[in-house]
Amino acid sequence: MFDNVWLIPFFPLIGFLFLGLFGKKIKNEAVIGGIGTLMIFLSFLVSCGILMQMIGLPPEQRVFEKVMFPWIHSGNFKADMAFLVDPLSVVMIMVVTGVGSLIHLYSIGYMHGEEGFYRFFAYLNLFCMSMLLLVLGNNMLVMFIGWEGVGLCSYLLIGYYFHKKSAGDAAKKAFVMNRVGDFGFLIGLFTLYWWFGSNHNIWTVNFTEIKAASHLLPYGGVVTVATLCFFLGATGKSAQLPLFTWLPDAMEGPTPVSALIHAATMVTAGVYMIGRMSFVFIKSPETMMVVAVVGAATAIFAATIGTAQNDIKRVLAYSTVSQLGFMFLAMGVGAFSAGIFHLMTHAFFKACLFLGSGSVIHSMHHALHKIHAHDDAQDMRNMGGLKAAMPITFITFLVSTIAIAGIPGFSGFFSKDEILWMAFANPYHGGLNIVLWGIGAIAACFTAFYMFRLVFMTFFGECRINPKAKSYLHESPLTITIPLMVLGFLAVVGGYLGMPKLMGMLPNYFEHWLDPVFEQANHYGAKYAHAGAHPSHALEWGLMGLSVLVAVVGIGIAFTMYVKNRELPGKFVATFPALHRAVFNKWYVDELYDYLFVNPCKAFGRFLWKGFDVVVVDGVVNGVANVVMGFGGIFRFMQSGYIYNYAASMVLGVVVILGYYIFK
Amino acid sequence: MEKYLIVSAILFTIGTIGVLTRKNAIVIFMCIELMLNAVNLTFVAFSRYLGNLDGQVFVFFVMTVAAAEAAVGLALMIAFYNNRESIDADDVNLMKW
Amino acid sequence: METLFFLIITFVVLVSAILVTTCRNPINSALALIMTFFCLATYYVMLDAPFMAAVQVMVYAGAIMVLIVFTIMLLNIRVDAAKKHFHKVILGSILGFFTLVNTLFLLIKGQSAQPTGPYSGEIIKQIGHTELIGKEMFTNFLLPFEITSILLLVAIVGAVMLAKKKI
Amino acid sequence: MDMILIPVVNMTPILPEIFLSVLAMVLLLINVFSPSGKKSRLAYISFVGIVATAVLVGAGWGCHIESFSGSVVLDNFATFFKMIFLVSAALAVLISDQYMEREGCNHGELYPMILFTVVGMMLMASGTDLMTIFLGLEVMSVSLYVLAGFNRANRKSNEAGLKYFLLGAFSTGFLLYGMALIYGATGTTRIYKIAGILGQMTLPSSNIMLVAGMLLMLTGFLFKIAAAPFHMWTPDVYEGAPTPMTAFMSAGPKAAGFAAALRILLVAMPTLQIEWSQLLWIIAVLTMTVGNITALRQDNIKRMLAYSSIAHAGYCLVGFAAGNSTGTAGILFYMLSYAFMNIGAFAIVILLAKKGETNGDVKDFAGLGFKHPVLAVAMTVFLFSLAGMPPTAGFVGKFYLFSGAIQKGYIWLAIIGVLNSAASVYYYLRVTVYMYMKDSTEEFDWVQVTGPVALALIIAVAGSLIPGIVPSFILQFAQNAVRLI
Amino acid sequence: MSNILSLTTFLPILGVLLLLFIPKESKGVLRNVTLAVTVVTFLVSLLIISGFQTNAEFQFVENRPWIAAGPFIMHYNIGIDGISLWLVILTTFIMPISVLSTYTAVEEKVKEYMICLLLLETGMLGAFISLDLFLFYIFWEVMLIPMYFMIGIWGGKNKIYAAVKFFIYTMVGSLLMLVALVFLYFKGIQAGITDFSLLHFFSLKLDMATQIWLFLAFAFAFAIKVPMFPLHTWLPDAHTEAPTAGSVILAAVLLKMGTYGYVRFAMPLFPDAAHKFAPLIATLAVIGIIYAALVAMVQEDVKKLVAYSSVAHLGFVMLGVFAFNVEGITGGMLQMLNHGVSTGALFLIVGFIYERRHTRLITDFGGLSKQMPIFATVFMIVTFSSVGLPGTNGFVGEFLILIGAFESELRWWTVVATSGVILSAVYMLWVFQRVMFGELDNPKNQKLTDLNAREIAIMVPIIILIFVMGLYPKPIIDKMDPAIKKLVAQVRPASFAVRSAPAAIPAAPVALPAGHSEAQMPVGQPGAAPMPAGHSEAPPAAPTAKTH
Repeated sequence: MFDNVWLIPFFPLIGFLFLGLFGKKIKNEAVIGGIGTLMIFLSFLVSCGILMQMIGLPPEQRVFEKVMFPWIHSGNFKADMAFLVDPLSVVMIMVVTGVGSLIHLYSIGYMHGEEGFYRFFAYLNLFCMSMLLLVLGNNMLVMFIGWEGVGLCSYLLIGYYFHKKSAGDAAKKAFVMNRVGDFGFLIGLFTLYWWFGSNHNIWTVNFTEIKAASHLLPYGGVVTVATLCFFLGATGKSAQLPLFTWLPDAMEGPTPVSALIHAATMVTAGVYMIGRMSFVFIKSPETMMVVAVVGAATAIFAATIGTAQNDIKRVLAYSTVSQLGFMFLAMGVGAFSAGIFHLMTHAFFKACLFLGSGSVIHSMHHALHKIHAHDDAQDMRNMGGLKAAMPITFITFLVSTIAIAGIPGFSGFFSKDEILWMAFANPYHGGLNIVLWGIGAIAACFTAFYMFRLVFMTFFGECRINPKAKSYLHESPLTITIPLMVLGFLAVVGGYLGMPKLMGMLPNYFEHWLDPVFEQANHYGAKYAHAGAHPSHALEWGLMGLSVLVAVVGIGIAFTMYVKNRELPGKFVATFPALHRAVFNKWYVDELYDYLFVNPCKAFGRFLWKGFDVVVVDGVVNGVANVVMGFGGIFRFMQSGYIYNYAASMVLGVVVILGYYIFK
Repeated sequence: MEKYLIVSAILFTIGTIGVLTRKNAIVIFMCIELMLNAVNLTFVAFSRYLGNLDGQVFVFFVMTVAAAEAAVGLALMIAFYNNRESIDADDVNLMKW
Repeated sequence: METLFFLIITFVVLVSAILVTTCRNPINSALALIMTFFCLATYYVMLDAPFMAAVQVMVYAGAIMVLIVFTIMLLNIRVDAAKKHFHKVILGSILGFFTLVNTLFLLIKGQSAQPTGPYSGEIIKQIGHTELIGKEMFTNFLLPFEITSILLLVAIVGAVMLAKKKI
Repeated sequence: MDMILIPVVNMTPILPEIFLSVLAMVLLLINVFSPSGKKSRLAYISFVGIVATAVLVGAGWGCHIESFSGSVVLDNFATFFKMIFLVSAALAVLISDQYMEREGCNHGELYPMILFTVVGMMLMASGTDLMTIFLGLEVMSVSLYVLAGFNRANRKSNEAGLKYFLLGAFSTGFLLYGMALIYGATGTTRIYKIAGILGQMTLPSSNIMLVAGMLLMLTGFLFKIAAAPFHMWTPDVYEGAPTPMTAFMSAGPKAAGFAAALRILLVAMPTLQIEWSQLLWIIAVLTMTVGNITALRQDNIKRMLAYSSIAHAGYCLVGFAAGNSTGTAGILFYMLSYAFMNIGAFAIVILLAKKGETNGDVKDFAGLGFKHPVLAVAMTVFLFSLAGMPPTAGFVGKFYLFSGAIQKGYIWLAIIGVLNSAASVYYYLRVTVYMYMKDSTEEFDWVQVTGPVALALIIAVAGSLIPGIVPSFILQFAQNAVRLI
Repeated sequence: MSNILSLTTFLPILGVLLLLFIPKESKGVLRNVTLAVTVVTFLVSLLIISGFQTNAEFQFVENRPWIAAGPFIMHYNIGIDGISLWLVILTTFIMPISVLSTYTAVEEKVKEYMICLLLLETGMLGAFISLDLFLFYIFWEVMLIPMYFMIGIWGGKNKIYAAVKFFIYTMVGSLLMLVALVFLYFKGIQAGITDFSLLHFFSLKLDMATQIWLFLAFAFAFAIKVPMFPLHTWLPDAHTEAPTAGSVILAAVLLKMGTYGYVRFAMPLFPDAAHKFAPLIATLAVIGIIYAALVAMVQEDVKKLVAYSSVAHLGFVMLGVFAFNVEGITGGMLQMLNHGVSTGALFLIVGFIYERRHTRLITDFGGLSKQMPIFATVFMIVTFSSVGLPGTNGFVGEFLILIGAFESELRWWTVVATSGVILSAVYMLWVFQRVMFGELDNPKNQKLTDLNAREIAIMVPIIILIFVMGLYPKPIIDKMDPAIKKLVAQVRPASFAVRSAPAAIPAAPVALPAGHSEAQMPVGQPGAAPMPAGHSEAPPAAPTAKTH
């Protein structure tokens, strides 16, 4: 089965090529959607096969490399088109193909009647292929194909409604910000490659080879440089500070895209990348700290913004950013498997949330369309009381919200609590731990607050939609609800795969599964870990309780403000107008970037063009020509036409020549 | 011999100045003839001093040349005059720049 | 005696040369030029080159100057305009001055070849200048002599062609 | 009284000159008996005569015969240059007929005059006595004065003739004075003897009289070559003279000037090379620069080509300044190719002009490219050859000239040369710009290519292209020619 | 088979002769004949690939006496190695595409246009295959003429300025190179070299001062052609005014002459000087990358934008080439090919919309995706190829360049250059967005038709190449690898070995004598084993170290 790993990205590729080339001719949406979904589902089946086979192997044999064909071989540099199958990549392909299949299915219903239906599925398939390449690549370069490939698909899908300027802008912004990250990725790659090559004559970008040689890497120093660069790449892809602003804008894309790309899979690539290179990252305590701090900061920062948004998808987007922050926090504190675990659970519940919101929007949109109203179908202020009209959506949405809020028994609890605990108890960051934990806990509180705010504003209370449209609100079709139900189910049970040891009911399958991958990292980490930091079980229970408590507090506040006492938000805004404005406007980060980078760049470019290129550089060129021409004019007028002048010039020549030779 | 050379140099210079200052084409031509004569004097002086006659033969040819030039030159001037009613060198500036 | 004679001739030649370049009336210039030619002929005699003197008078003063004077008459050239071009004069004088300085300096400083030629004044007087010249011309310088024939032919044809009234 | 015994002389070296002179005289006679409308036959006869002379000259390749007690020599150097003169004369003859008929000139005397000019130039090239060279020069000059002023009815032509005459005669004064000084300093006018005498001098460059004589004489030749600052006559005379004569003047006499100067300096005065090559270095730079830069601002195409011809003299002076076999062979090659390309260019100018030499501005070429593609292509070939673009003869020539300078170590001279040639590209391109890139409503219906002009164009195009692609054989001739002097 | 290079090169000339006999009114015949000629040339050139042996030697060599006069001996000496092979193929590949692209673009003076195209092809091919310096120079200059006419006759509004500027600018550089060439030749004569053959000069050892001057002259000429900042201003003008096919050829092939010149001539002939100036050239290259990107960003004319993007791309090539290692140079070579394909394609794309709308101003467009979906797809693929998306050709070259440069001394330059990756995305995507996305609000755009069959036929081979070269560049790299290894060995002067040695041997002081021992090794001999940087262990070093 391992040998057939190439089939996993290959099926979506086929789907993409087929739909891309012939999709336009196919008029039947069911066929198009069916093909798209089938392809990714086939990949899912192959992935399952691989998972099964891998489960059957002893842990130390769970690594397999498959070289497809040599790609770039030049001088010392070698990169093949090759795949790496190990527990980590298996987790990822399962998530990608699993969630991907569901979202494909969902899209058939959601995208019904859209112009360029085939295009959507083609892009979606292409995305899946790229994402699978990303997670399956056995070297940084194949990973980078996927890395940029998903960026491309993200660009294409965000810009799906290309006739909207905002969509085009968002798409471009996403790609460019990702490119900033890619810059870091490349530099990191170069640094690592160069260091190994010039110091140890190991010229490689292959993960397994680097891993085998990773004992040669020093702690800190060049590793810090390289890993920080890689981390810059991760921040771009995973929308972390300071490169997070593209993700909320990316909500211009169709909702399934937001669910698949901007929640479940692509944005987690950064986390995956750190996990994949954990053995390098851990060698730099500085980087680990930076990762943790950035993760925590992003978590709280995005969460605050999420509290003030009215667009249902934007709230979810900030929530995603915030949750990704949690994952990075996990990575930064050395809790790699916890991070990956949260990645997985987050994929379930956030996909479910997005799809749920999509279902709501779909319904709203149809209803509004029927009455020819132009109200914003995504604005929560136009919703409310939808639970009656859309029960399935409501329930799955609620389940996922509970999961993300971190209420025990749901998947989000297990993963988030593991992260918070590790933030507190990790042996790496000393006094910073408490701060990290604190921030994480507050972010969790905010999360619970804004998520329930979302639920309350959407599904509870009286319906604020245009009354005429009210009767048209109805539950979405099966292609939409089935994925919702599956994901809702996973959002509940997914967490039991990685139950904390503490609870002791089930073994932590997930951590065991990933052990072979992160073993080495933990081993390196032990070199500089603080010994003796071994908090007691009681403390762990206590903290767990505390995190549940903050979640409940968050929910409580939301309930108070948006169900019980509706005037409160207005009062709050009236009391702190500046704060609200700042939060509502996303802390003005976009404006800051415009002011700091975008506008200066454009102005500088314009200056270079009009001021420098045309005036100075070309000015010199034309200036030389003009000076020569000017001399031409002077010489020309010396040619006066008078014989005596000509004769004088001759005599002058003779006199000067003679004089020089005679008197020299 | 040197005194002849010096005289010839002075004559040559006077001829040159004449060419540069006069505006009547015929006078200019006469000044050129003056220059040629100065050269002739040099030739003859050298010839006498060196004791070979090559220089004097040369002078003979120079005279021929002068005659030929005079013929052609004056013909040109007549042609010019026929067209322009002037023989002023300053009028010879239809073409310039 | 000879020196005195030389000085007188030199005085005359310089004055007439200057007159050539300064006379307003071209006819006067021409006459001055003829004077100069005569003086030069005198020099040639003093330099033991009587044949050259004769040719000088005949060709230059005779043929060429007649041609020039004839042309002046033919074209009925008026006196130069009263307005002098001073810049021309100044420019010409400066350049002339430097030409003179250069020439004089090089004549004085330069070394001529050693007088090794066979024809000293005595030999010339003994054999006769004309004969010697003729001999040179028809032996050593036969080719240039022949070329002059072509030159003169060219000049004649050219002059006729340019000056004839109606073609 | 002794009889003067006219010595028995070997006439071989001057056979072509004799032949041409006789031909010219015969033509003069034929002219007398030709009615005024039938002068074209003279052109054909002289063309055939020139071709025959070329055969005669060619037969002398490889000989080295001195004659007339050292007045003249037949060697490869002379032969090569004679070929250049004949080429330029042949082309000039071919393009004259149509022009003269159009301008309404009686051109019967034109062809003998051209032939006489060639005789003069040939004597300059093969003369080994200052007197021969001087008389050759005068034969050439006097004929050229006539040719420049040939179109008596045209004021510009009159003026050109007069200007050329006055300035030419003036420069003759300097040339002669130089020769007199050399005669005084060496006691002879024979080039080989001068070489011997200079060879015995311990330090010839310290003898001011000698150096000054050389310089003054050189200025005379530089005048003929049209080198700055003795170039000022060139544009005016070239503009005014009848176009075929301009073409002829730009190619033949220039080459003759080089021939004489090269022979005198290389044969007689190699010991003074430091002096003259220093001088020529500067003059080359001046000439190229003044020529090119002024040409940039010209609108009249004849005048532009005149300035360009000054610049080309400058390029040749680069090779001259180098004074080595590469550079001098370069001059030979270049003058030959220049004859083809420049006369070719003038031929096009002739075809395009209307009666009275109007329509001679660069802008009058507008639209020619697609109305008369063949003419335009030919013009383009000439212009690119003049600009020194491969694969034309102009390029190879320049390559050798500048290589000579580089070989000699005059890197900066070569650099200035190439920069100049880059600047020159502008004004050559300008013509192509008008021909191909500007539209015009002009139909060019008056343009008609007669047989002789067509033949001239074919020869000129071939001569500008073939030596650029396979230059070897001509270059070897040129090398041979300079090796033996 | 032995004359196949000559055949390829001069087939277009035969085509010209053929065209001369076709009346100029029958435009269709003229076009088809030209297309046929270029296609045949391309097919013939494919034979070259099949016959090409993968080794470092020059192959298909023809060596005939040509000029021998005075001190000069020139040969008609041609041949290709791995470096020139692909450039030849690129040229023959681009030509049919360019011809096809002019079927409707050029309606006037078709015959002359086709003749220019064919002459240009011969010039370009000749320059790539010449092994004789003089022959190279001839072809190098000959190329200018048809290109000049193409810009000048069939160009846009400001065509004359652009054409003349292009011509003279290039001419200045190449003439200085000519001087250097001759100087080099005379140096060679002193060393016993008797002709202009490039291979002989590879073994010529020059002192540093000479090398510097000669290198500067060569580098100047090539830098103009590349074009490198600040000698680039002719390019936007030329590109903007040139007709589509002209721009395509200019971008795809002519600019490569400059970089090829560095690789083939300037570097191996003057290795020490090349090393000395590597930082300077790298600096200019990097400035070019950033500068051109910034300027491209704010352009209003699509074509000008693409032109500036060329400057940036060629900056990458220069950076890679001056890394002096296999990766960098391979990357540079690949990037040359890539740039030829993708920027050529971009110009074709601009040509398509220009033909339809007769404007190139970005503001005149918007929302074209709706009207022209196939065009949008094609444009997008090419855009991303130009941006260097992995999986497309643009990535492979750019990546190898960067990694090669990073390995070399040019580490910090590389870091700056890598940021060009961001900027390229900015300007390319921005223009794509403004042209293709948004509302289709301009009424003139609403009547636009999508690509027709001919236009698709033009783009399909390019798109296939984009992906093939991006995903499986191995055949290309393999063919040029031996030649590049040889080149790296050639351009590796003794002084450089000293500097790179410390990296290889941990004990730094030991390395110095090691360098000395290598200094005596004959540099740049064809047979010298290629030694990757960092491999220069010198066993005798250790005992020497003990004496210290």
